[in-house]
Amino acid sequence: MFYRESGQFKSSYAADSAILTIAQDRLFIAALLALAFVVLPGLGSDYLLSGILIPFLILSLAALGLNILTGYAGQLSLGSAAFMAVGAFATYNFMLRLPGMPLLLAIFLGGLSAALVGVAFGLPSLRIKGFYLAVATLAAQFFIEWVFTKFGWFTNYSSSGVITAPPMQVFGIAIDTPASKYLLTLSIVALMALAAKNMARASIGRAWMAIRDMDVAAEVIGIPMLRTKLLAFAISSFYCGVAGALYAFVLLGTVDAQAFDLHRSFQVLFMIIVGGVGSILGSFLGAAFIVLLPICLNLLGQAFHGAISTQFLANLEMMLFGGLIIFFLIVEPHGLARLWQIAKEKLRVWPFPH
Amino acid sequence: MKKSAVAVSLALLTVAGVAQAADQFIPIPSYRVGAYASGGAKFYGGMIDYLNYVNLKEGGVGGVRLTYEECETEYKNDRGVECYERLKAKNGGASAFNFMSTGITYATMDRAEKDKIPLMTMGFGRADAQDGRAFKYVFPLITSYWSQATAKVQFLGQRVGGMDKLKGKKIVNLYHGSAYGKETIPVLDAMAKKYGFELQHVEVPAPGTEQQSQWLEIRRARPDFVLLRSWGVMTPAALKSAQKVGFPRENIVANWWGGSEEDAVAAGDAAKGYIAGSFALDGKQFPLIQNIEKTVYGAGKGNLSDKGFIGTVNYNRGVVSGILMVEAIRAAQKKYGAKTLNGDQIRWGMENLNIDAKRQQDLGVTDMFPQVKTSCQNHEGSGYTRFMQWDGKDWKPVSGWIKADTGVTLPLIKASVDKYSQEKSMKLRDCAAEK
Amino acid sequence: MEWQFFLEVLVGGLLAGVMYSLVALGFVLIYKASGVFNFAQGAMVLFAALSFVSIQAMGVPFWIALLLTLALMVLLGVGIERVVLRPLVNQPPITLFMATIGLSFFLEGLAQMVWGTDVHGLELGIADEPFDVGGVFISKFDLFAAAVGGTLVAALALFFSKTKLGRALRAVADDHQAAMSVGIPLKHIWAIVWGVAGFVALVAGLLWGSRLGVQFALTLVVLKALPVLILGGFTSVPGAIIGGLIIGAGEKLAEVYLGPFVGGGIENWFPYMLALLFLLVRPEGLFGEKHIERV
Amino acid sequence: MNPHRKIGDVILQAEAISLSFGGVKALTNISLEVREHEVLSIIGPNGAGKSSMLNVINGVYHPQQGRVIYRGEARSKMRPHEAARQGIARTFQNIALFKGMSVLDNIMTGRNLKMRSNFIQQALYWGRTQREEIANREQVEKIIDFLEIQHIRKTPVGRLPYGLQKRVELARALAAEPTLLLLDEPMAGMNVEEKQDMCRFILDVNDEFGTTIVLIEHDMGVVMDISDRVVVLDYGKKIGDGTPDEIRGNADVIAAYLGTSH
Repeated sequence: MFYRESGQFKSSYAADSAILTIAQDRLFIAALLALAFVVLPGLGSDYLLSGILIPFLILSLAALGLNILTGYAGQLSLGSAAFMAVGAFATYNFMLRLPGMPLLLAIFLGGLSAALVGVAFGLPSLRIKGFYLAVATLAAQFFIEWVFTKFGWFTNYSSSGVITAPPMQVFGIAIDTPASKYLLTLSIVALMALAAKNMARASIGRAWMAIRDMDVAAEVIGIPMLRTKLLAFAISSFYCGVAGALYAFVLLGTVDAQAFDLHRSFQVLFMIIVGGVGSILGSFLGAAFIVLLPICLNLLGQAFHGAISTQFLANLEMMLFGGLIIFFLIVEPHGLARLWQIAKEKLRVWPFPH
Repeated sequence: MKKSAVAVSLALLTVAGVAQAADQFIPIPSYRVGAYASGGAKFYGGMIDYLNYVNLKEGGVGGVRLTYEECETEYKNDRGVECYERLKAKNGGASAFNFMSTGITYATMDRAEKDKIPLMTMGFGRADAQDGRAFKYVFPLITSYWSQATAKVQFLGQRVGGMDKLKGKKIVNLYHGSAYGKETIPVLDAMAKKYGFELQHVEVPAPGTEQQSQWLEIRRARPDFVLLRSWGVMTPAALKSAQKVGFPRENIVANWWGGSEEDAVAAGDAAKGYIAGSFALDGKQFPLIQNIEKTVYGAGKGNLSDKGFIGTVNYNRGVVSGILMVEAIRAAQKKYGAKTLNGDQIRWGMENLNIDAKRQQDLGVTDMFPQVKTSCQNHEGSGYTRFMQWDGKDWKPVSGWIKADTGVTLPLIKASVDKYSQEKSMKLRDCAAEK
Repeated sequence: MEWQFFLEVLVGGLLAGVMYSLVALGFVLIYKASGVFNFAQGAMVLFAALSFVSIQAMGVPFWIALLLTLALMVLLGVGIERVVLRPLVNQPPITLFMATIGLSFFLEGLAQMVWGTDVHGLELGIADEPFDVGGVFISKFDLFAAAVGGTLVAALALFFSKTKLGRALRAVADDHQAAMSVGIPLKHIWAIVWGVAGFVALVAGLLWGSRLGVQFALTLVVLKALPVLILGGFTSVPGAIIGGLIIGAGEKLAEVYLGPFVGGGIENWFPYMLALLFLLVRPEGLFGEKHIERV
Repeated sequence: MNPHRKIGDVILQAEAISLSFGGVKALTNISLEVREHEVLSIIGPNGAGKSSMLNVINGVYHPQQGRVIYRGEARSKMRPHEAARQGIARTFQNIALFKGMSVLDNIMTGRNLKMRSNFIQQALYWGRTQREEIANREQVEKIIDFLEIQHIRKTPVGRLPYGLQKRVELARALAAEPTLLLLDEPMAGMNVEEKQDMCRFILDVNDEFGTTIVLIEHDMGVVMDISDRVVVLDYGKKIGDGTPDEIRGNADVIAAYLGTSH
């Protein structure tokens, strides 16, 4: 009833290709942004900000990166965490070795380094496809992890192989409270999400999807395979690299290469599959699902504290987590983003059933 | 639905209200699922049992009841951070965290410093953190990785009949291919230089399920001893591979991560004779352990799902962790009074621990772990390690408590602390001024 | 002396490769018949091994415990088909892949909930003392494992090529319609394949379990199987074994002879790089079916 | 008559093309010419090598022997996207639309070559990118009007019936504003009405835009109606080349179509 597009006419192609074409959607997003940027930093507890929202946002960014590569360009990758690691370690070294380098520039350069490495490991994608490529990206995962563990230079010869974030500031503002860290993360993630959405609806996005859906036809229509695929690898890795830098600097502060192990790569992959392959929104929904669900289950489990053995509960949580993934896939194989879309379509015609 | 939710929260509130008199909250960031669950379940079981024991026996510490809440970390850094944030301000504020994970400890160090909550890294974590001037809120109590590494070499010295006999001997350091595994390389190098033995580092790629090539290399190198710096599944895999190439297990010495029943049992017969370091002895011979079984399990409040695990290595480690936690609270109460204390006050308590022989006897844990005396600068408080041998069924001590070679560790700690404080652009605490 | 050492590394690598093949085989079976990349294979290995030792710990004799576990694994296979796969039939491969990831969480939780988190030792009664063949040490246990692996592969290869059911299974991979025309309902075939994969998981679980102890880390052996899988091709049973031999020997030789130049510890990524280089030449793997694109 | 209809010079020459797949010969020593503005049909029984010929022309396959000269330039090993850049567009025998995208996006993809903004500009979606998107959208809307598919603009192509999908594929090819358009069985599987529509579109394209068209078709009636010239292939060999009338009288062709081999 309230969610209607009747009476909202688009009078230009620009309006028709806008990100949000319905006024109610624009209102909703505006409210969400206001909540995220204004209300939460003021009212959110430390736990909410740095225990839940910051990791959620950072992993959303990584999922976004992988979604560009896998969801849009159709190149399955199991090496996202490796590119996150490159971003983190590169950022650390830029800040360490070039004193006075601004944090944002260092993060940007970190992302760029990840992009370069991504391109190198993207080259085989020209010949190798599908699960073969996925397993081949594992080469990147293990190799990069090994490099950062093996060569002390990357960690400034730290005896324990960890890198530690120096004091951080952006435009003279110290980034040292949960709220300031949250705002920094949120700003970067929001801007990069917007950029991703823009690319997705412009010619590069169409080129990626074309290659994903039918590579031969895409090439025949004039899309250069090599450049388009490598661009997807580069941009995807850039996103992952920035996410990695934020993960190391803003979320943890001190990190070793094992924080970016294969499990992290899988975690990011779960996010986009559960959230929705080829959907910007899906990256966020998936990250929310994968990050928040175990926490919710654990909190729920605590309610039974004392009544049931903690051992039993902890394993039950894990089973439920797996079971829910399967359940959601059966309900909607195209991910949570599609569910959201269906819900919106239903809402549009509500209260009529069709 | 809503109604029942309200009812539940009301019930929870009243329960909390009853216990409100004065509580001291101890967060339990446990791991009971996943790869390390077998150790985690016993360790945190032991810790929780000790807290309950203190509550049942003495009604808490100085009349202040101990409360706790668990949070599942799955041994993952991000989950650990979430648990830290979840529990740090609960129920009047967290006393101290013991994550039993180097990774999570690193990930929460900055936060703990800011929130003024101590991190107990008993036996693990950052070795240089024993310098309390740089790491005010980190406590690698009893023994750090570096201390253990020097103790291992000294133990080998005892085996060959004196440190001077190590000269010319060949030792392989077989380490886990990770930051954790590489951590003791500089210390061992320094020991090799000091005592003139030949040292070869061999890396096992993580997680260490396959060690064929490494052990073939070892067989070719024909070392006198292998120092094992292992982790999880790497331990049994190493022992099995050693058997395969015919390397005597009694010449393999691991650090304490390889020294629980889980590590040895998994390797079956291949583990017989193998030696590992320890900072908390296993067994039920200690009066305290017997009392816990009687009191806590007698009251039906035991945390373990299987009573049979009482007295296992990991269980006893958990109890020791509980003891150190409670003793820190006691010490802090002496200074600040018997009331709910905040993390910074507990930190003071942890910096002023003094668990001497007398105290150990009172607690009923004589010789279960070395005496601990901490200070502002010394957050380790002991540095002793003891070595145990697996006889196929049980761990048997084969050495006394061996003190760390501080002549080797201290300069390394100093160098590392200097670099750390420089990277963080921070100033060291002045311990003399804090008295 | 040096050639002896070389031989030892080579033989050790080949035998280790067979152990990898055992795990890879489970993947191949399921991928071949249902096009599913079964991420839960590691969890199945853990589940099988843990069930076996736990049943044995109750005092059940070896062979009966083995049969009971086998029954359990087949039951599990049927259950997976019924609850997870059937509702997802005709979904894109990535969705099915994700479903198996969910499955692996479920199985890992289930295994530890039912049988506990404790680590168990497992002795198959083959003492792992080395064999001395002219100065070259060969592990008895590894020989035994290789024999088991070889038998299994031979049996499966025969099964696929000689029996009606096996041919039907092969047909499923190519064409679901064709399989139906053989007269075996698709769902039965899937249940059977998952059951057989469960059996392979049990064998792998027992052999790996007696090597590493039966514990959660058994799920990690999958990492060793993946490069074998790429190299051998996702759909080839002999490919799994040949791939295993190449990867096993390749990684050990590389670790011993190339490792020292870069500081060692290269065994984790080397097999993947090897497989990657290999794929650049043959994108469909050693024995994978070549896919010619037609437009 | 429309001035464009006047058939011009040869723009594409295939010279002695031979192509085989692992020993199986698909094309043997085939030469043919395509003239500007003409409609050339390639016919022949199944497996005659018709699609292979199109694939050789736009670089999907690379022949083992022979060469293709396009606008006076001989090329070897040209990639399909380079062919597209030179103004060759095509449709496929088995529809090759981008299934995950809407009709509009599919057709917009045909305009990708016309867009010059780089990915950074696109990420900002400002200035050039926005101007380009709108300008190209206008062009695409013209094609949508032309092919009468306005009502399905926002529909995902996977949900469309076969006939409409074929039309969308044609739209995508037209969006590239090709000088040479290759159509692989554009009317296969259509009913009579749909075929009539499609014939009309093809002739209109040829008329209005002066586009040269090479098409493969099985329906002889259609072929004879709309073609300026017809090339006949059989077992990878050329057996006829001429106007529809000439082909109708060609003995080899009659034998191939009516002969005992089929």
